Amino acid sequence: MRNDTPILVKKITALSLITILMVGFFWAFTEMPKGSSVNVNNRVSRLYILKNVKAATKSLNSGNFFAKGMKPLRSDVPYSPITFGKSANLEDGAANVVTSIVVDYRGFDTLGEVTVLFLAATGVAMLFFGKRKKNIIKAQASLIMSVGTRIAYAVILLFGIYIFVHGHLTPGGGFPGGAVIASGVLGLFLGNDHYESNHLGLKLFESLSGMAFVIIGLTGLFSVNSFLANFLPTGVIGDLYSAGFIALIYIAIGMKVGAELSAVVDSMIVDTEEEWS
Amino acid sequence: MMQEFLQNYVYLIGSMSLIGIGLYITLTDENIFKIIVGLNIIESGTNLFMVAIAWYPKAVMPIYTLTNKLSINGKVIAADPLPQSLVLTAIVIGLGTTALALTIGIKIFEKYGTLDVRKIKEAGR
Amino acid sequence: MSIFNNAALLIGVPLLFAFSIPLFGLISKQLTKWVTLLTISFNATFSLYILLAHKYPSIVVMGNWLPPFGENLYIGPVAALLVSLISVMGLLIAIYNLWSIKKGDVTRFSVLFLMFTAGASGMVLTGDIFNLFIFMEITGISSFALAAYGPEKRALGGAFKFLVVSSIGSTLYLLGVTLIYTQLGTLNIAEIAARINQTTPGLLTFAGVLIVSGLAVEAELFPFNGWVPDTYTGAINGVSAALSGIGAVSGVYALFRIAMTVFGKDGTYVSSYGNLNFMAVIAVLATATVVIGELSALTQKNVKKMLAYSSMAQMGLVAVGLSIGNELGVYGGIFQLVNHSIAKTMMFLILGVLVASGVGENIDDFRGLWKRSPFLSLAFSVGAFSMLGFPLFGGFWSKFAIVGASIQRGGWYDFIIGLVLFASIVEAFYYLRIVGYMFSSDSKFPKLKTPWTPTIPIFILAVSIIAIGVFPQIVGTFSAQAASEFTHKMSGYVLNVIPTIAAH
Amino acid sequence: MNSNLIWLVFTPLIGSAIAAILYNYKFLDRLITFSTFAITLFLVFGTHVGQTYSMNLNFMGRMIPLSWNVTHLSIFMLYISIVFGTILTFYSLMDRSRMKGFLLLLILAANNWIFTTNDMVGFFFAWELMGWASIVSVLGGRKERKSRHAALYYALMSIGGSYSMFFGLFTLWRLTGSFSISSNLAYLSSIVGVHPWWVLGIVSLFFVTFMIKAGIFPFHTWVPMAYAYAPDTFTPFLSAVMSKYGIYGMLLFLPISLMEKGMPTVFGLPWVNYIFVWIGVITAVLGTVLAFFQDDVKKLFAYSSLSNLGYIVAAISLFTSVGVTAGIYHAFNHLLFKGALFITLAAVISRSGTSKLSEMGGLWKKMPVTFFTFFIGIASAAGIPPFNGFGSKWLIYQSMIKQHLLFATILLFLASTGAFLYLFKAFHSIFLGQLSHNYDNVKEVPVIGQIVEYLLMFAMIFFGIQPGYILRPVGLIVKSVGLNPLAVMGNGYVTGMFSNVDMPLIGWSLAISFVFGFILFFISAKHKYVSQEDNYTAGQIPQDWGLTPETYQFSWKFYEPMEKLFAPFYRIKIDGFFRGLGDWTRITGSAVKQVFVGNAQIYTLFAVVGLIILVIAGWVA
Repeated sequence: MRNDTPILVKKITALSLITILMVGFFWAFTEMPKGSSVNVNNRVSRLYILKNVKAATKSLNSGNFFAKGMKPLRSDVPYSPITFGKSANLEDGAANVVTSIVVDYRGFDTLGEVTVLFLAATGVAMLFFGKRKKNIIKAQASLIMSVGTRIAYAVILLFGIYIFVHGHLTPGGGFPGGAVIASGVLGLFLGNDHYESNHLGLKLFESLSGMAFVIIGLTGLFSVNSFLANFLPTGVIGDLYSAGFIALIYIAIGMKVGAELSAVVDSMIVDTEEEWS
Repeated sequence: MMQEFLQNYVYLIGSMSLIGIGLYITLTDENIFKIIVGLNIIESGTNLFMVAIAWYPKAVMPIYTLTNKLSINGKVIAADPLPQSLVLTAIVIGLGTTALALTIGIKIFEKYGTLDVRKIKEAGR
Repeated sequence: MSIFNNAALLIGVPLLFAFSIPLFGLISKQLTKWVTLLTISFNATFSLYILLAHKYPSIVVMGNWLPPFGENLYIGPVAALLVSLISVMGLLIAIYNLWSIKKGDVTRFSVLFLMFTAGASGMVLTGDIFNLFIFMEITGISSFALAAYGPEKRALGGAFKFLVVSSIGSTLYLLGVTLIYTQLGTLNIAEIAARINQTTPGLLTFAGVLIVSGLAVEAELFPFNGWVPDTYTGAINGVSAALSGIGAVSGVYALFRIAMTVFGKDGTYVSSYGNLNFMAVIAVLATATVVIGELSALTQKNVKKMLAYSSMAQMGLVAVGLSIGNELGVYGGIFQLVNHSIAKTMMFLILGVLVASGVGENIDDFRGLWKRSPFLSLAFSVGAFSMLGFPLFGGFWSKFAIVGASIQRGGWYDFIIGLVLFASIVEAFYYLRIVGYMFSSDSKFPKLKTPWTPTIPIFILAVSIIAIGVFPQIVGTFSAQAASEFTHKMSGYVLNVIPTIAAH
Repeated sequence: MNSNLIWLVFTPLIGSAIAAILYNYKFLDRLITFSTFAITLFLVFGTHVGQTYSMNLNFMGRMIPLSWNVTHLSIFMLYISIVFGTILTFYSLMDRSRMKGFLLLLILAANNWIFTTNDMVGFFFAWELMGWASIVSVLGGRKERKSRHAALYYALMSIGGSYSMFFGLFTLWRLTGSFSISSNLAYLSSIVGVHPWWVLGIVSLFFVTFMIKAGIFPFHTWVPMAYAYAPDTFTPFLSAVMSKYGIYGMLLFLPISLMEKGMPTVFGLPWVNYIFVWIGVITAVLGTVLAFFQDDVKKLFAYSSLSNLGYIVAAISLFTSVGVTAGIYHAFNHLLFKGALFITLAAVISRSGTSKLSEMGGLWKKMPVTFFTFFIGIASAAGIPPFNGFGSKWLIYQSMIKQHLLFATILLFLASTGAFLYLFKAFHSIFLGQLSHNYDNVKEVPVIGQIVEYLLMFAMIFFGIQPGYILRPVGLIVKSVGLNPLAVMGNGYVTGMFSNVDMPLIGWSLAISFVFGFILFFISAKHKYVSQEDNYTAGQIPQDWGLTPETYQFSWKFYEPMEKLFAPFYRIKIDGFFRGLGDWTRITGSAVKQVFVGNAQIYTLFAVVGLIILVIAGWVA
């Protein structure tokens, strides 16, 4: 395959390769558990849903968790039924199990995820670094647009905050919340020809909220002796003030993601001129 | 029959088709931005695949509410929340990669003056 | 199982400072490079402390959820050695960056470089198969951005190629991880490793193929390594040094963690719970990489591109060593990894200093370099000799062990090592050609003025190559422990993470 | 446990480090090199047969024993190499060539290690060290471009050789689990009757290495290049000492052939040995034939070295008591006279500034001491009694004839005659004839050089008329490899199969005839020195018929008729094979490079194709 291969040859090659690949995939899928035979009880998620990881740990330490042949006995782990609004002081207080996994059980992943986004934003800003040119107005925004985006911005901001504050109760969380906030900023850019974001503010938000996440993690390390461990009481499941540090982390993430994506939008919209002199 | 097929294979077929389409675009289209779009489609396919393995017929959402019970007599009936959280992560990572790819694409257009992927190379290999 | 939770600082501290570097950047741009330097030096000190005070094997529990329920870091001999290697290399390149990165967005470059190092460390440390993906992406995204940094347009082309191929690779990896999750319902490497025989063979094979292909992109194995020459050539020299000295280390580590610990059978050479013996597959790919890399480098007139091809070929050699699968082979592979990392980093840094002082990248510009800059040309020769396996230089011992191991293994590995040795002769040809050019006396140009900041890392690296060559036990003791970890899957890895898994 | 053995290795290494630091101060560098050689010589005085030493090397967590063991052969080799090295480094104190002292010391360390070690790890390490240090040493020749090419060529051959040994030693390790040379040799000897082909395969892996290092027939192509373009002061070491490492290695492995009971034999020799005899003979003849026409004097003597090593290999391959004695004896003699010759050549080249025979001539008046040293050197090399080359060549012919290898013997005789021709050519072209005007201001070498030359002259005459001093230790070596040593009648006798030669007698008779010759020379008519062009024929001066000073030189087309005679030999280009291999590799490299086309899409395609191949492999498996 060379650079000057005719497009038709290329297409036929690609099609045949993809066909082979797809056949391979389907051949593999015939051995996968089918939709009706998926059993969450066989998976580690069962422990997350029933919030009995601590009990499982106890059973692991006493050597009862793994049966002969190293089969894990996940269904045998004792659990206590959880009732919304009643059960208190669970090992993890989030009503949204996805959130409890994202932030608590696998919080380290999320720290990495935040870092990835941070790095991507940093990379984007680094590549667009240079002297900022004046905004070239490509299309004049209409009056409705410019007024509407400004009004909508406040609502969108509020909605975003709502999403990440309620991350442990409802679907959503820091990332969607942050993305919603950034969409408001995008609206401002679209609606106002001479809009300039507050770079210092964005930077401060970004850095401080990121540091807050790590500091929360380090607090866990120094108080509970484990990085990213929950060091706050978990409260009653379903309350706004529950789930320990999950809300704190999601607030940090929300602010961080909002600031970061706004910064990305900013660097992509504003033209720059490189200077390497 | 049809229902069973749908339950078992529809998401898998969907995700595989997305991956195949994305791969096809990536392999044949010479425009950098279309290649990025292709990569994005592959990513969507992967994400769909991951969500698909979390779901099974009649699964409830994995969120405790007043009406939503996640387990009955010790048997969990909720959809698997772990792949969902993985998808959340994967989406964000895909977003980051895409943003960076777009940026590099813009810079390439600025410096090479072309978006043809075949022309982004130096002489003298 | 000993728990050493404070080692989470190896990830936590770089993250904290990476997030805060933009604030330091408000004070002064040049300060941010120092912040990076100090943070990585904290990492280097801490990891060397772990290595030398023998704080391993131990695990780091994240979020107070014990493995296999939560996420964990595993600090075994391999991880301890490689994290030290990565951090020390990062530290030395950071010292070089103090001098070399003056233009452009210094602040963000510092952030990306710091996270590149931390991400590679995390990739080596982590004990969770999905977390590995995250760290792969951290390393990946920071390296795309780093590779695109610089005034030259070829940097962008290289970064784009890296990005495209790497995205495909990570997608494949993710699919493979998902397939394994559907079978075992867990993401913990130790539990997967212990229970890998409870899966459906066909699906496992497919998952293994996907994962191996995905990781081979990072480990620079043919045919997944198309990005290597362009990216290494395009990036500025400090970044190329980091890519070959840090990025490739973590890539090859991840590949063999999966192939040997997850898919491996305890105490055997093979890793075949699926239908396919992945060690053999990797051996074939690695041999192809060595041969193709060396042959491509042979006629190369551009020294940087030559180093890039050579880098690829050296990673192939590392993979050949590790894929032999007996203890001596893994010993040789890890040793070669250390040697390659040190030597290639040094050579890229030297190239960077040379290019900055006006010497070109072409081999003709190296004529008579000995007269112009004796220190740099000597150091470059030291690196080249180490690559070639000159006795009294580090590379001798690793090549010795790899060849010994493959002959000890016998069978078709005799054939593989024959090809590898043929490729080594080719390698000798082009490296010695450069050395010969450097020591010829027909140069009309004046002496070079070498700034002292970048000479510190170059000097340290050159000295360490000779030190390893004279006293191979500096690395040898640790890589022997690493070899025993890699070859003994249960006692080396699984039982250190989940001690009660085989209680029955 | 004798720790002085390890100091034999470490002293040169320490000296090398110091010399490397003082590299810029050339004289200090040389002085340290010389004194380290001298110190090492003292250490060798304290070494005696039977000393052992062992230490453990931590290699991948398990201990690998490194052991040293002094045998008769090793102590002999140590003495001759270090004594010669000391003389050479003493000579190099005044020298201006770009030989690097610290590299020579590295080679010395390797030299001592190779000769005393009893484990293959140490042997291989030292072998590599020696090879690489000598490769780098070759780099500093006068003609930079050519010496670079020579070093590269040498390096590639050398690497090929060491990889071959790599394979061999690890195969042995796989079989026996031990790196010890003596126990592995014993193992090979014990199984040679059962699996002769296995043993042959393993031993030939080692022999390729040794043949490359010694420059034996199919692998001789690097020798002329490397010898000719190495620094002038390094070439003596390269030719005199370093070619003997290969011989040493062969001597280690040859005793196995005694046990080859199952092998078919030719003329009472195992066929492998028979082949090696012929390889030696071919090398000897080839070296001679190619040496005729060389215009570069160092290249000429490089081919001469080749030829002499052919003699040695032919002799030791017989593996009879006369053969081995003759081989080792000739190795010593070759070391002495070829060392002396190359040292004088270095002196001549440093004074005249050229190494082309056609540009020299008539230098004997300007450099008399060098002239006499050279004269005795070529007399030795040609095997003229009573100088030192005679006895060994004589023994070699005897050993060959005793095995009824008549044809081979005749070829060796012819080679010897040829040797006389080219040696005379060199002698005449450099020293006799008319002095070119370019060399009117040439002076004799400095005092240090003269001392060395007197010393070498003395040695060549002394060991020529007193061969017993060498034959006795050689006899011990022959005994230690399990053969009957030749009887040594006295210091002055070379004892052969058929007769004894009284060397002092020959010496005296030759000396007396020389005296007569001189008397005749002095009482004859006075002669007049004329310049080169002071000549005429039929009223024409040389310029009139188109002769320039160069073409009017004696050595211009010295053996033109013979050149035509042997022209077919010139067309056999063994190095063409290796060059072809190199070209082929380069073409393949350029083709393979096209894989990396620089298009992200195609790289993706590669990845996908790789994935598909793996999937299919998994499917099939």
